[in-house]
Parts: sequence; structure tokens; C-alpha cells
Amino acid sequence: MLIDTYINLSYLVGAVAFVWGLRLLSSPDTARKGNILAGIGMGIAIVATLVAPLTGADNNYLWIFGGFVIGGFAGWIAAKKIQMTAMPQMVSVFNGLGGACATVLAMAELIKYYDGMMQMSLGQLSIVLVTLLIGAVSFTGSMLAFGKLDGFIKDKHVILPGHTIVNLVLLIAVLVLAVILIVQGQTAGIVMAVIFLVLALIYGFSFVAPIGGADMPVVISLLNSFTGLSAAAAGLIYGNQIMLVGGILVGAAGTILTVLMCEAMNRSLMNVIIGGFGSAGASSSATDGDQVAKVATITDASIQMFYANSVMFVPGYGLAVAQAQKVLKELDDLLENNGVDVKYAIHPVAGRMPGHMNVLLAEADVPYPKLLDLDDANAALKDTDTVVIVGANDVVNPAALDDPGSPIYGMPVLEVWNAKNVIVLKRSMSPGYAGIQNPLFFHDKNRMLFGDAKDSIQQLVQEVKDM
Amino acid sequence: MLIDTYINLSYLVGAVAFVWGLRLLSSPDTARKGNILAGIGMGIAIVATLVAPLTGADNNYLWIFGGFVIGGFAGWIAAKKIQMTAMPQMVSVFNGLGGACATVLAMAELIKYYDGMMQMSLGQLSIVLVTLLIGAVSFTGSMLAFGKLDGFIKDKHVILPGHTIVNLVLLIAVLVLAVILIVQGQTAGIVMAVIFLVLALIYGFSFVAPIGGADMPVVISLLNSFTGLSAAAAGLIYGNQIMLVGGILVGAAGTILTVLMCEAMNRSLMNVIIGGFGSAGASSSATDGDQVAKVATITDASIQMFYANSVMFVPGYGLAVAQAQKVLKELDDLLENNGVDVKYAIHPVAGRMPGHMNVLLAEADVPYPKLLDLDDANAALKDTDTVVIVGANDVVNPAALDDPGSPIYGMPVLEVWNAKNVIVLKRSMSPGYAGIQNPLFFHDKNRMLFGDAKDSIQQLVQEVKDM
Amino acid sequence: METALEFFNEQLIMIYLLIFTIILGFEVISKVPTVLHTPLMSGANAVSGVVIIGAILLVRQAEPTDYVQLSLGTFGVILGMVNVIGGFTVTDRMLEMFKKKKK
Amino acid sequence: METALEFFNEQLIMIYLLIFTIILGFEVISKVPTVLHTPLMSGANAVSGVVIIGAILLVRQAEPTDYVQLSLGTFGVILGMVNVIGGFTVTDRMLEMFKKKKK
Amino acid sequence: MKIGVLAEQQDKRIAIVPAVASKLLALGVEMCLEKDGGIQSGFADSDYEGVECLDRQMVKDQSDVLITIHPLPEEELTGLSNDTLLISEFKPFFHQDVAEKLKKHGLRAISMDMIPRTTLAQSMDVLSSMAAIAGYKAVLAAAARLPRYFPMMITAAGSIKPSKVLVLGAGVAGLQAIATARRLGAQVEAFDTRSAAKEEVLSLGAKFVEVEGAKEDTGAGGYAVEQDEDFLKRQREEVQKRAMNADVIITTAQVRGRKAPVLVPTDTVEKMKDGSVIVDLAASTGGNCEVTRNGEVYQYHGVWIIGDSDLAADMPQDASTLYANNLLNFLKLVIEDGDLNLDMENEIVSSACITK
Amino acid sequence: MKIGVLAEQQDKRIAIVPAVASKLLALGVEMCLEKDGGIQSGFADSDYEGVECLDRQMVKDQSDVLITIHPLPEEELTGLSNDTLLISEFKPFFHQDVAEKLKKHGLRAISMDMIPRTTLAQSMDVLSSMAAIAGYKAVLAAAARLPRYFPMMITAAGSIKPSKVLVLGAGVAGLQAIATARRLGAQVEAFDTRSAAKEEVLSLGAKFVEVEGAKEDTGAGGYAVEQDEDFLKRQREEVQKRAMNADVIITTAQVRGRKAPVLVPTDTVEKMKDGSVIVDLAASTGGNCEVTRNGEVYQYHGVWIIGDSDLAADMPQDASTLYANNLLNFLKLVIEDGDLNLDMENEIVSSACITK
Ligand SMILES: NC(=O)c1ccc[n+]([C@@H]2O[C@H](COP(=O)([O-])OP(=O)(O)OC[C@H]3O[C@@H](n4cnc5c(N)ncnc54)[C@H](OP(=O)(O)O)[C@@H]3O)[C@@H](O)[C@H]2O)c1
Ligand SMILES: NC(=O)c1ccc[n+]([C@@H]2O[C@H](COP(=O)([O-])OP(=O)(O)OC[C@H]3O[C@@H](n4cnc5c(N)ncnc54)[C@H](OP(=O)(O)O)[C@@H]3O)[C@@H](O)[C@H]2O)c1
Ligand SMILES: NC(=O)c1ccc[n+]([C@@H]2O[C@H](COP(=O)([O-])OP(=O)(O)OC[C@H]3O[C@@H](n4cnc5c(N)ncnc54)[C@H](O)[C@@H]3O)[C@@H](O)[C@H]2O)c1
Ligand SMILES: NC(=O)c1ccc[n+]([C@@H]2O[C@H](COP(=O)([O-])OP(=O)(O)OC[C@H]3O[C@@H](n4cnc5c(N)ncnc54)[C@H](O)[C@@H]3O)[C@@H](O)[C@H]2O)c1
Repeated sequence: MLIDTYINLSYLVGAVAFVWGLRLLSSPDTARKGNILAGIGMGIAIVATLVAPLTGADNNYLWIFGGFVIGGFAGWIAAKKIQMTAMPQMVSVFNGLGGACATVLAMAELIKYYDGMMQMSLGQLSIVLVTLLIGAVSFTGSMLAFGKLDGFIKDKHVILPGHTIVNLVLLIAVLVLAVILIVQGQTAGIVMAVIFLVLALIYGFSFVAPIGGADMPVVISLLNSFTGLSAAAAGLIYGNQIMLVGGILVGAAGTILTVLMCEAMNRSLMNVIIGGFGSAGASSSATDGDQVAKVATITDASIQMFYANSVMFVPGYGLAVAQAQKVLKELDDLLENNGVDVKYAIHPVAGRMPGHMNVLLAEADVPYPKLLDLDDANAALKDTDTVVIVGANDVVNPAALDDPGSPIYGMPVLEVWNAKNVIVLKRSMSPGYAGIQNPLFFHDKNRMLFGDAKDSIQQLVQEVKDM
Repeated sequence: MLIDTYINLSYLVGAVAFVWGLRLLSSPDTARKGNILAGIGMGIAIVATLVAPLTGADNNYLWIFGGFVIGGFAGWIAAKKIQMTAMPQMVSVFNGLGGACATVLAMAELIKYYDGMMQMSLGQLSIVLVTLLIGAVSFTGSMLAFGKLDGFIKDKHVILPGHTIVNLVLLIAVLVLAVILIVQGQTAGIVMAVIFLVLALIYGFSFVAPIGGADMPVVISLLNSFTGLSAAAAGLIYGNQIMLVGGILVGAAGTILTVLMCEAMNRSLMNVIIGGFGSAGASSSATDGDQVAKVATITDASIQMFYANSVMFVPGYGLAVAQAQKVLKELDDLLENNGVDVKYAIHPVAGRMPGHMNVLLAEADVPYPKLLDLDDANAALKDTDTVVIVGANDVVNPAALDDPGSPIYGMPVLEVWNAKNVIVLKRSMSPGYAGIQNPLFFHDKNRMLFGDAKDSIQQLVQEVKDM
Repeated sequence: METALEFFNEQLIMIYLLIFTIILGFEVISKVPTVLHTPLMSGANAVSGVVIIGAILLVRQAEPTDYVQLSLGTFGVILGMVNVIGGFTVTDRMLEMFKKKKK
Repeated sequence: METALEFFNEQLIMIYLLIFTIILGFEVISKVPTVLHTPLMSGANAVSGVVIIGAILLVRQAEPTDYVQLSLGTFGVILGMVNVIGGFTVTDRMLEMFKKKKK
Repeated sequence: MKIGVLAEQQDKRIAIVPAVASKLLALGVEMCLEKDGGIQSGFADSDYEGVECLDRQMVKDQSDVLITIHPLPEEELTGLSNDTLLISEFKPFFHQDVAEKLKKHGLRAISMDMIPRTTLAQSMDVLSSMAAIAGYKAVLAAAARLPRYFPMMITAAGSIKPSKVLVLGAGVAGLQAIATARRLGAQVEAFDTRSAAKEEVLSLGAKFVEVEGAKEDTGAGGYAVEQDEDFLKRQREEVQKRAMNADVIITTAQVRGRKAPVLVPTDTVEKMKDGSVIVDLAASTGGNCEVTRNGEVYQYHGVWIIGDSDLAADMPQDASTLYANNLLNFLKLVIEDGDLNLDMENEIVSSACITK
Repeated sequence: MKIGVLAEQQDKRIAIVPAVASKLLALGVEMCLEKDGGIQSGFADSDYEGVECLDRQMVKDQSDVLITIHPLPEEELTGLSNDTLLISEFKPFFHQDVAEKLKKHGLRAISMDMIPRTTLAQSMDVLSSMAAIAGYKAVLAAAARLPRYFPMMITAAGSIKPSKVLVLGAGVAGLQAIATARRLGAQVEAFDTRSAAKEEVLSLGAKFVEVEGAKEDTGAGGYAVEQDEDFLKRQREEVQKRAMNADVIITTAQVRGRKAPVLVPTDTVEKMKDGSVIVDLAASTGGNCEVTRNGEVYQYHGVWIIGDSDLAADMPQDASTLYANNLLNFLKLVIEDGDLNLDMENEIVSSACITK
């Protein structure tokens, strides 16, 4: 009685920890605490499950702890070793394994069922099959998403002609098979169950295949909500509330997060899933021949500014064209209020007339001491965390220093690549006044933020305010 | 069976409607829909309750419909007739009646109980007593809040010396009596229950008494969450889920709302409840002799601007002192983006040098055509919804027109009182350059928004952005 | 103690529900702009009129001859109805001014 | 049909709970800044590792000689554990960069 | 009643412009104007509709009210008929005998510079409107002389630091100078002894030079009072420090009825950078700079000294318009049904009338 | 090798300032300067450390490289030793025989105005640095002359509308003029035939006057090409419309090697308001205004015409500094180990060298 109460209470606490953890996770200030809280909730739930009294059970703790050690170690190493930039694909892998776990649970039930070791009601059988299906789709889907994100699987490798039709056919096949399995009950046999599993796995793969590489984060979020649902379904199998509540919670949160992610990309979820579009449209890089310029999102850029100790703006003619000097000052003020040291590097020929940048920045009331000329700026750039180039181009062209064939070879430029991160705000890859391509755009440290400078900075202001 | 399902389903739908309704209510765009949705939920719940099959019940529908007609009519008339400005006290009354309803229900149970017509477990009795207590406190508390807000009860009429002690004693007495009632069970008798009721009613009154008139909205919100809790407790008595869920929901929402309201006033809830402070501190008006200047909150001011068709800013020397010209332009842009027509009325002697306002507004890049001089402005003011006076004083002084004794009698001024609403942004009631008091501040149409103009405008910008 | 534990284990789902409802109540409100404080308070107040359900049940369950219960119940219905109808109507009036536009 | 109705009436509170949980899931996320999309996804993924509870139960309930079940269960535990530990750890790493400050 | 407007002899402005003339005519008075009086401000005789254009002597003979900006020289007073009302800037505080002289000739006189500096009278306050122009023009004159850029310029041919402008005396002219110099991109500092000035200077985004212990007399109607010697010394030291760094100094400090205080002594000027500019708007009352020569522009020790209190005359068209508007606002006060009515109960009229 | 710097005869600037001189010495050359050459720009001989100050003839006799801003008059060329390198602005596009003459005297010459207008060469581009000053000064000159306020002023003495400034030719000088006029609070419109100019004008917050159908030659190295007659006519009409409303017109339009286009014909000037100002920076190549007199300031039909292509000389100190920096950047290119090395492979050197 008492022990039951404790177990139930633990599950309740665990469930609330999940809810509250996710809640805290959705605000930058508290996100870390939220993650830890959810983790603690999980720990409580696991411990409660381990000590819960089971009638007639043999416990097999050795197996369990063995599993803990292997799985825990693998997960920990993977999470610690992975590079910052590769984290999304890591999440995808973890998510796939969660789905696989649910599939395994469902298979275990089915084996018992078809062995005759256990009976199931129609409802229960349906739940098990749902668990299996969703878990399997989540598993292969996540793995493909991982492959695409990591780049070793290219869209063109996996997209079939008429892929939408193929998917539809597969889906129907899976559903029909499920109905057959339910109707036939125990007479269906394990083989048919395995066929069902295989079909589900194939469908998961095929579901993700046509979706463009750039849309993978959305897909991972969607698959994540699938995994949540499979966990909830598994919770029904075991009559376990925390699995149910936790799973449903993730299912709901994942769904809404997916929708939000689509909105942030100005796409509909349908549009993403039907795919094809994604691979062509929101390409994650701009190429020139075989060189690839990496693209930053507003979010990336604002994080790189907000969490920097020092930011250097490099204004150019584009700042003037966009008439973005006042919003730039607003961004400056915001960052300064958050303890970021903001300076402006003024190249002598930036703009289209001598002193062009001075005129603009004076208009925006940027105090004179914040303006560094070429030499001071180059000295300061080495210790700068983030350089934000606002519509400048020729004045930050490294070819001036290292390409004797370049028409601007020999001109002193702002050596922005000495800073830790560089972000270039411009509308396209087109060259500046001198009409020459800028190798900086393809530099490792650089990310492009395409768009009119004023628009981009306005969005950055909004984003930084939200932090 | 089927009918039960429908009833249950209706309650479920009603509960979800409550949740979703409150959710929609918390965003300006959807608030109205939210209110309607919650109302529909209530309707569904009431209908379901009316048609639910009751074993051995006689229904007495005539009584019920009689009550509906009387109560509905009274509520509707009251709500429709009340003046915009008196709405908070109306809410307080409604809330008090809700609390009274719960009290009545509890009394009905107690009467049956002490009559011996019904038995109750200890738990049930406790719940009934809790319902009674909370409902009664909510009732008298709300009524006093109404009186204070409406102004016919003054703080000084009801505050006793050492009121906190009095309240503490009362609270202890109520609780002790409750314990006695529970322990004695049916032997206690109806008289003791009535004493309990009376004590609870007194406590409710006394609880609100020391809290300052300006803090009444917070108190109403708190009492509202009490009413919610009493409804939930009543729900437990009747084993009715929608009362339970709805009540708990309101209890939680009301509590958090109370906290938010305190935060918005930069106070703690404790601070408000202990009282005294409130009556002195956040006074809702500034007085001069027997004249009273009404004060606007940031919220009031931003609503008056955001929902206006035309806004006229009247800049004065205070704009320059606060160096608020750029934020003012930001506010202007925001309003323009929302379809408000924004103009600036420049009085010839505003500021401290000829053209002072021109210099400032040019710095903020306000286009020339937006600036109206005295004559144009006075012509336009008649059709202006909201005038916002930013640190100007002498140039909007009506004494120049109608007080022959005034040292500025005869000077043409901006006749801002011809507009629909006027808001004055300044730091205090102190006079301007000419050193004379400004009757405008006590004008019916005018509200003061005290504080440094830059601070105030920055807050207005934030608030308008949130709309 | 024993009964409390029993109650807890039996009503487990109910307790989940209550706690989740409370969290939901918090959550739904926590980001409301100050402009909406008063209308929201008013709306919440209208919802708290759900107590009328109890009054209806009271009347319906009462003996047709038990005038004490009938009167009390009907009084409750009246009070509750004022709260419900008045509450929603007044909230709607407050919200009228928000109807105009959106950026 | 009948059974479904019965199920509904019996599991009423459970259904309330499920629906409220869904709303709560929506609510909790709906105002998240885009900066947090990825960490939040990662965190939610870690929570979905709760499926490990099922795997633990499976192993605990299995006959010590039923190696099929035991292996499957243990495999499930491993998979789930990777998800849980890896998920929370990677989320924490993502969130490290938020630790600095607040305006 | 006839109002006569004479051409200025030492100035390009004219006291009444055509737009104002027609408004005056609408008040029911007759008007005459000295021929070609407005030509230097860009107003031809033909622009003055309804106004007789006569030669100077005829205007003087026919008018009941005679308007000029600068007072008529004494020799011209003799021919005027008794009781003629003269309206000019007589500066009775500096020329203390002027009222006596006028009375001797049997004339009445309104001195526009004696209009009180109150909010009500501001629309007639020629000192304000002319001072604002002077402040604006002072900056332009300085910028035109300075051999350096005002704004900061980071260019391919080198970086130029912004010029430093120091404004001494932050009255109407000083404030306008501050605003104009800031617009042109200079770094501006200012100083004044009135305590309200600090806030006013800051309100224009400039820096205020602090010197503690200034005397204050709020009873002086907004005008500055004389400061004691110790204060003036400390202040001169502070100013000297700033001046040595300044590219441009604009001085506007005046004390009513006294010689202007010396704020920039010779040795300070000598320490200034070559090519720097001092604009002394207080030149006519002795100058704030020790080496100022009233009405002259010359180089002292490599520093340009512009001693000109009448810079408003350099912008004759707008200056005349504003001046005329001021006059119009005043005349509305004293003209009733086309006739003169000097109401000595009225504070403005009685302050301005110096021959009562 | 010895570099000699001569004083300017018609100008207050000096080609090399002390700070640049010491940098040149550091390159290993010797230097001499005509006595008191820098005095008008604010640089005394004593400021030039390590530089010999000699009289003019001695400088000419001793130097291998002779630097001036304006070219030496022909009579001074005779005495120079063979192979002396002259560095000046020879304007060979306008004086097509200049190269021949120099060769006749056996001299080599670098013309600073022939430095290509490329990004790389911008730090040596004296046209740019001087044009920027000219644009800035043009506005100041106009504002100083204009009898009206530039900014809008709503005052107790009446409301003043902002002045309208029309800038024709939005090259370096034009853009700087736009920026400066905007700073002073004027309403600015601008026009240019180059299509890129529109964006550049807008980027300074001014309005662009649209005239459709301008000819464009991107091959002309950034310089404008001549436009056909129909276009010029329509443009003149548009300009005329704007000009009639303008208070100030600043013209900077030049076409390389040709007489400057006439953008403001006589009848337009005649229709302008009294007291308006035209600053014609193209005066030296014939002027954009038909009535411009090069080097003169006079009033035509009530409109001030300032015909001055050398406004930079009015700001001698900063102008000299910038000019000298440009020279320094160029000389770094041609001085190797203290000796001259004219690398004709280098595009900049070969373009600038007009006697190859
Ligand atoms: N300072 C002078 O006196 C002067 C005079 C004449 C010429 N120049 C030359 O001009 C150049 C100046 O260098 P710079 O780096 O300032 O300019 P730049 O090299 O011309 O580059 C400007 C960049 O701004 C981007 N841009 C334009 N409009 C934009 C907008 N609305 N939003 C965001 N980006 C925008 C353009 O890229 P997208 O089109 O992709 O957006 C362009 O690449 C030098 O080559 C210099 O020699 C200077
Ligand atoms: N234009 C000219 O040439 C000139 C020259 C000299 C004198 N004047 C005189 O100055 C006056 C001008 O009228 P006005 O209406 O512009 O100014 P005003 O009558 O002097 O009033 C300015 C108001 O701004 C408020 N204020 C000051 N700092 C503020 C801040 N940081 N934030 C918010 N409010 C602030 C002050 O009230 P709190 O202290 O309560 O905040 C004050 O009442 C006239 O009397 C005019 O005659 C004009
Ligand atoms: N009420 C109105 O409408 C109105 C109109 C115009 C002016 N005023 C006020 O009249 C006052 C005088 O204005 P003004 O411009 O005619 O003044 P002004 O020309 O008499 O003097 C100019 C400034 O010099 C300052 N000054 C004097 N001695 C000084 C010293 N030793 N060091 C530094 N500064 C010194 C004065 O304080 C004054 O600010 C100001 O306060 C102004 O605001 C009021
Ligand atoms: N690459 C560099 O670093 C650099 C440096 C300086 C200048 N430039 C470029 O060189 C070009 C010329 O500059 P500049 O100031 O020496 O030019 P400029 O002095 O030769 O001419 C001034 C302006 O007048 C314009 N113009 C010519 N005919 C006209 C007509 N009929 N109507 C109107 N306008 C007319 C020209 O287009 C030019 O913009 C510009 O494009 C400038 O951006 C480039």
C-alpha cells in the first residue's frame, strides 16, 4: 500500500517535472534548469520503476543494469564527443533509438502473443500494433534524417520519381496489413507481424526520403513527436501513467514545435512533408563553382552577437543603401545593455564618398569614440568575438592581401577573418563596387545572412530582445 | 448509458472551452473570441446539467427557470448599463455574488446535515465548510472592494488601528471554529454553523478593509481566485467534474493574474495584502488644493493611442530635456504601421530657443510634412482622437485664453482640449518656464502620465508592440 | 493516514488532472499583456460562475416540498446567473475596444 | 460501440487528463523564441526516452529463462538509455551557450 | 494714422516686409516706405502692395509712426514733427541718455529691445528672433573660415577628427549655435552661468562645462547677473583649458546694461591652434574676447576673430520677415481701429516705451 | 634622391604637410621646401623637421622630384634640370598639349588627376579627397550667402520653411554636398546621369530627380559620358522646374575631357528667387551654369553665382593634409630604397605618368 503510494507519487512528480521542465526549456533564461529538471524527473521515474513491487516477477536486475551501463555509456560518449555543429543529427539518432525501443517493446508483446503465452483484447492488440508502427517509422525516418543532415546521404540518392505516390501506396499497404492482423488475431502468426514491421520500417525511410536536406530539423521534430506518441502507446500497454503522460506531452509539444519551425521558415507543414520543394528552395548554402558559402539564420546571428563579449560592426555602402543606420544603432544599444562591447570599424573607402560612413553614423548618433579607423580596427579585430559586416564587400576582401592577381591587391583591408566569427549581411552573392568576387564569403568562419540590411537588422533586434 | 456519455462529453467540452477561452482571452487579438468561447462552454455545461438524468429527482424546473430569468435579467441589465469606467467595481459585485452562491450551496448541505436528513464523512464535512468559508470571504470582500472602488466607502472609514492583528485573530477564530465543527460532527448543530458563517463574512470584510483603494483591482483578482476555489470545492460536494475543473482553473489563473498585477505595480502580493502602504503609495490622482488631476497608466495611454485614428504629439521643452525624440519617432512609426495617423503640433515658443523642436525632430528624422504649426494644429486638433503632450506645459495652458488674470493671457496656445483625449507626459505637477499652474492638468479629458518622458515613451513602445 | 493513502492511490488520475489543471491555469495566463489584466480578470470571474451548476443540481435534487432547500437553491441559481450573464457581458463590453485592428 | 461508450464513461477522468496534457504540451511550447527551437526539440526528445520504463518493466516481468524476452528487453533498455542519457546531455551542451547573462 | 518705414543705412534688413505690410494695412492704417528700402532683403517696392514708396524725407515728414531697426542718427531727429512715435532698437541700457535726447526733440519712442522676456511677449521679442539667426550664422561663419572640417571623416586620404566647438553663453544665440554646430558634426561644449542653462545645453545633446559657484539671480527676468571676481577667474582658467583644444569658440555672453564679460583673454587666444576661429557675438558691447574688434574680421596670432553682433543682418530676407512679424505682433497691441493707443497699463507696452 | 616641394602661387594649400614629410624622410629620401610654403595652411617651416627650407629657385635647382598642386607655369620649366620628375595636377584632358610641352623641356611628369578611379588607387586619388572638401565647402558657401535659413524653424516670429537645395551631378563632390545640406536641415534633391547615382543619392536620404533615358557607358571607368541633345533638353526642362523652386543649386557635373555640360541656362537663373545661390564647382571647365564666371562671385538677376572649382583651397589645412597623404601613398609606390623607380607595368603609375 505505502510503497504503491510512493511509486505513484514518484510518477506524479516525474510527470510534473516533465511538464515544468519543458516549460522552463522554452525560455532562454531558464532552459538549462528546465533540461535538468526533466532529467531529474526521468531519474525519479526510472528509480520508481526499478523498486516497484511486481507480483511474481523475477526482476532480472543484472540484465537491466547491464543495459543501463552499455546504453548510458554510449549515449554519454556520443553526446560529449559530438561537434557543436553536428548536434541536430545527433538528436536525430537519439530519437531514432527511442523509436526503436518502442518497436522492440511491441515486438516482445507480439512474440508472447503469437506464442500463445498471452492473450490480448482487440483494443490491446491495436495499441501494440500502433506502437510498433509509429516506433518503426520514427526509427528509420530519424536515421535517414541523420544521414541527410550529416551529408553522406544526398537527396538525389533517395528520391524516387513520383515519390508521393510511392509513399501513399506504402502507407495504404501498412494500414491494410494492420487491419488484417487485428482481424485475424492470434491466427495471423509472427511472420505476418514481421512483414508488418519491415513494411513500417520501409515506410519510415520512404516518408523522409523526398524531404529536402534543409528541412531536416523540421522532420526531426516531427519524428520526435512520433516517438513521444509511441512511448505513450507503450504506456497504455503497460498501464503506466508516466509513460502515457510523458509520451503525450512530447507528442503535443513536438507537434506544435514542428508547426512553429515551419512558420519560422514561412512554410506549411504540408509543404515540407510533400517535399521536393525543400531541397530546391531554402537551400542551406550558396555556391560558386565548387565553393560553398554557409548561411546563417537570424537566430544563429543573434546568438553569436548576444553571447559575445565584443562585437564589431563593419558598415559599407549597403548600410547606406538600406538606410539601416538607425536600426543598427538600436541593435548596438541593445547589445551594450547586455554587456557586449560594440565598436564600428570604418574602412577609409567604405561607401561611395569620403566620409560616407561618418555621415550615416553621425545621423544615428553613434558616439565618435566608437568608430575605429583601419589600423585601430585591425588591431582590435584579433580580440573580437563577432564581426558583423553590414553591406560592405570590397573593404573586407582578403584577396587584397593574398591574391596578387586581384585588381585590389595591395589595398589595406579590414582583416575581419582574424575575429572568432564573421557574419555578412547582404542581399545576394553579387560583388561590390570593384566588381570582384570576395573569398571571405567562403571562409570557414563566415556565415552569410541574406536580405536587405535593414530588414535583417530589424529581425535581429527583435530576436535579441527576446533573449 | 448513452445519455450519460453525452452529459460527460458535454462537461468535457465545456471544460476544454473554459481552458481554451481563458487562453484566447490572454491575447488582445483573440480575447473577444475567448470570452465567447468560455461563455459557450458555460452554456453547454448548464444545458447538460439540466437534462442529466437524476435518479429519484423531481427536477423542479420551474424554480430553476425562475432563477434563470431573474438572475440573467439582473446580470444583463447591470452589465449593459454600467459605465465604462465603473466596470472593475461591477466585476467585483459579480464575483461577490458567485461567492455567495457557493456559500448558499454549502449552507443548504449543512442544513440537511444538521437536520439529520443526510450523513457526511469527515472529508465531506470539511469540504462543505471550506466551500462556505471561501465563498463567504469572497462575498463580503468583493462587496467592500466594490464600495471602495466606487468611492462611497473611504479607506479611513474601515481601517482599524492594528488591523493586521485584528485580521489574524479573526482568522484564527474562524479556523478554530471550523475544527470544532468537524470534530463535533452532527452534534454541533445549525446555530454553530451560522456563527461560523457570520464570522467568515466578517473576516472577508476585515480582510479587504486595510487594503488601499488603489490596490482594489489586485484584491478583486485575488477574491476571484477564491470564488474559483469555492466553486471547485462545491464541485467536490456534487462530484461534478466541470465545477471542479472550472473552479480549479479560475483559482490557478486568478492567482497567477494577481501576482502579475502586483508585478506590474512593482509590488509584492504580501505588500498589497498587509495594506496601508497601498492607500498612501500608488495614489491614483495628484491633487492641487481641491482639484484632482487624474493619472493614466502606461496601459491606458497606449490603448488610447493604439486604438485611435489620429494621434497628435505636442512636444515641449521636456522632450528635449529627456532627449526622447528618437523613441518618440519609434512610437510614431509603430502607430503609423498600425494605421494611426500621427502628426506633431509645434507651438512657436515650445522649447528654449526658436526652432528648438525643429532641431530635435529633424534629428529624429521626422519628415517635415508631419509638423503642423500653431494654426494648422489648432484646426486639426478638433478631429484628433488622442493628444500626447510630451514635456510641454505653457504652450498648452488654457489660462492663456480664458483667464484674464494669467500672466500669459492673450498668447495663442495649442487648444488640445478640443481633441477627444489628452495625455500629458511629465515628471511632476511642477510648472513650466512661465512658472504658472496649468488648469489643463485638471481638465476632464486629461490624464497625467508621470515620469521622465523617455522612460515613459519607451514603456509605451513596449506596450504598443505587445498589442 | 491509511484512508488518505488509499484515497491517493484510488484518485490518482484525478490528482494528476487537478495538478495539470492548475499548471494549465498558470500557463494560460502567464504571458498576458497588462492591457488585458482587467478583461481577463473579468472573464475568469465569469467562468467561476460555474458554481451555478451546483445550484441547479441542488434544486433538481430537492423534494418539491422542501421549501428551504428550494428557496436556497433558487437563490443560488439567481446569484450564479447574475455572475455568469453579467460576467460574460461585461467582459465582452470591455473587449469591444480591442476589436479594431492588428498590426 | 457499446464498449467504446463504456470505456469513455469509465475512463472519463483519464480522458480529461489526456486532453489537458495535450493542451499543456501546446501551451508550454507555443511562445518559444526561435533560438530555442533546436534545444527544445532535443529536450523533448530526451523526455520521449521515457519509453525506457517499458523496457525495464519488460525485463523485470520476464522469466529468467525466457532469453528471447530478456534479450529484447535488455536491447530496449540499451536503446532507451542511449536516448535518455544522450538526449539530456546533448541538450545541456546546446544550452551551455545560454548561460552567460540576461539583460 | 500713417506708419512710415525707413531703409536701413548700415544693414541689409528692412523692418517691415510686404506680407506684414498688408496685414498692417488691414488694421486700418496707412503706410509709406522709403524707396527701395527692401531691395537688399529681396523685396522690391512693387511687392509692397498698397504702400506708398516715397523718398526718405517724405516718409519722415508724413508718418505718425516711424519704424527702423537701428535708431535714426541724432541729426535726423530734428526735422520730425512733435509726438511722432519712433520704433527702433534704442538699447537704452547701453545708451543711457537716449530717452532724454528723444524727449528733448519732443518724440515718443518704443524700443523693441525693451520688450520683456516673458512667455506672453515672446512673439514680439526681436532680441530672440535676431539672436537665433545670429547663433546660426555664427556657426556658418566659423565653418566657412576654419581651415578644417567640422565633422569627422575617415577617408582613404586619412582620418580627420571632428572639430571642437566651444560656446560661451547659452542664451538664445548660444543654443542655436550649439544646435547648428552639432548638426554639422562638430563636438560641442558650452558654458553659461545661469543654472538653467546646463539643462538647456544638455537638451541639445551637447556637453556642459562645469564651473562651480556661479551667482544666480532669478529676479533678473532671465538675464544674467554679474559674477564675482574669484568665480570669473576660475571660469577663465577652465575656459582657457577648453579653448586651447577648441577649433571654434562662439561667445554670446552679455550682461544687461554693462560691458560684456571678458571670457577669452589675449593669452588664451595666443595659445589656440593656428587657423582657429572665434566668433564674438557680444562685440558691440565690448566683446567676450579681449582682442575682439567690433565689426571687424581679422587674424590675431593666427586665430580668426570675427567681432560681429549683427550677424542677423547677413540673412536679411528671413531676418526681415521675422523682425517684421515681431513688429506686427507688437503693433496689434497698440493699434486700435487704425489709431495709436499706447496703453501704459499693459506691461509690455510700458516696458518698451522709453519716453514715458 | 631629393624631393622638393614648392609653395603654391594661387592657392593656400601646400602639397606636403609636416606629418607626411617625416614619413617620406623615413623612406630614405632627402627633402626640401620653399620657405614659408606651408604658412597659409597653418604649417610653419619649423614644423617640417628634417626638411631644408630654401628659397624657390634653390628648391627647383636641387630637387630630383618637384611637387606642386597646380602645375608650374611654363616659364618656370626652363631652368629645370633634365629628367626632373614633376608631380602636379596637369589636367592633360583639358590641356591636351601639356605632355608635349613637358617632353620638350626634357621633363618627366606625373599628373595626380590621372590616377585611375579604382578601389585600389583610391588612397592616392586627389580628385576624390579634394572633391569631397569642395562639396562640403560649397554648401557652407551657399548657406553663408543665402538670405534665408536652411532648416525649418517654427518660431514665435513666424514659421520658416526649410530651404530647397538642388544638387546636379552626384559624384564625390555632389554626394558630399548632399550630405552636408541634409545635415543643415535643408530639403535636398539631386540629379545625375549615371544610373548608379540614384541609389547613391537615396543612400544619403535625399530625393533623386528622375529624367528617363540617360545614356550609360560603364566602360568609361566611372566617368560620365556625353548625353544626346533630346535627353539634355528634357533634363534641362526638369531642372528648370526644380530650379525655380530651389533656394540653392550646387552643380558638379563634369565630363572628362570636354567642356562641362550646361545644366542651368540663363533663363532658368532669371526665374529663380531673389537671393538664391548657385555654386558651380564645374566653373573651371566652363561651368554647368550658363552665367558662371570662373573664379568670380557675383549677382546675376538677384541670384548669387559662385563660380569656383577650387573650393578645397578654402580649407587649406585639412585639404593639404589629405592631399599630402594621397601623395605619400603614391610615392610609396614609386620610391624604392630611397630612389625613384617608375614601374610602367603598374597600371596606376603608367596611367598617371603623362610623359611616357
Ligand atoms: N568611399 C569613397 O569615396 C568611394 C567612392 C566611390 C567608390 N568607392 C568604392 O566603393 C567600394 C566601397 O566598399 P564597400 O564595402 O563599402 O561597398 P561595396 O564593396 O560596394 O559593397 C556593398 C555591398 O553592399 C550590399 N548591399 C547593397 N545594398 C544592400 C542592402 N540594401 N542591404 C544589404 N546589403 C546591401 C551589396 O551586396 P548585395 O547587392 O548582395 O546586397 C554590396 O556587395 C570600394 O570599392 C570603394 O573603392 C568608394
Ligand atoms: N522657444 C523659445 O525661444 C523660448 C526661449 C526661452 C523661453 N521660452 C519659454 O519656454 C516655454 C516653452 O514651453 P514648453 O511647453 O515647451 O515648456 P515648459 O512650459 O517649460 O514645460 C516643460 C515641461 O516639461 C517637463 N519636463 C521637463 N523635463 C522632463 C522630462 N525629462 N520628462 C518629461 N517631462 C519633462 C516639465 O515638467 P516636470 O518638471 O513636471 O517634468 C515642464 O513642465 C514657454 O514659456 C516659452 O516662453 C521659450
Ligand atoms: N520668455 C521667453 O519667451 C524668452 C524669450 C527669449 C529669451 N528668454 C530668456 O532670456 C534669457 C536671456 O537670453 P538672451 O539670449 O537674450 O541672453 P543674453 O544675450 O543677454 O546673454 C546670453 C547668455 O550669456 C550668458 N552669460 C552672461 N554672463 C556670462 C558669463 N560670465 N559667462 C557665461 N555666460 C554668461 C547669459 O546667461 C545668457 O544665457 C534666457 O534665459 C532666455 O531663455 C526668454
Ligand atoms: N573607385 C573609387 O574608389 C572611386 C573614387 C572616386 C570616384 N569614383 C567614381 O568616379 C566617378 C566620378 O566621380 P567624380 O566625382 O570625380 O565625377 P566628376 O567630377 O567627373 O563628375 C561629377 C558628376 O557629374 C555627373 N554628370 C556628368 N554629366 C552630367 C549631366 N549632364 N547631368 C548630370 N550629371 C552629370 C557625373 O555622372 C558625375 O557623377 C563616380 O562614379 C565615383 O563614384 C570612384
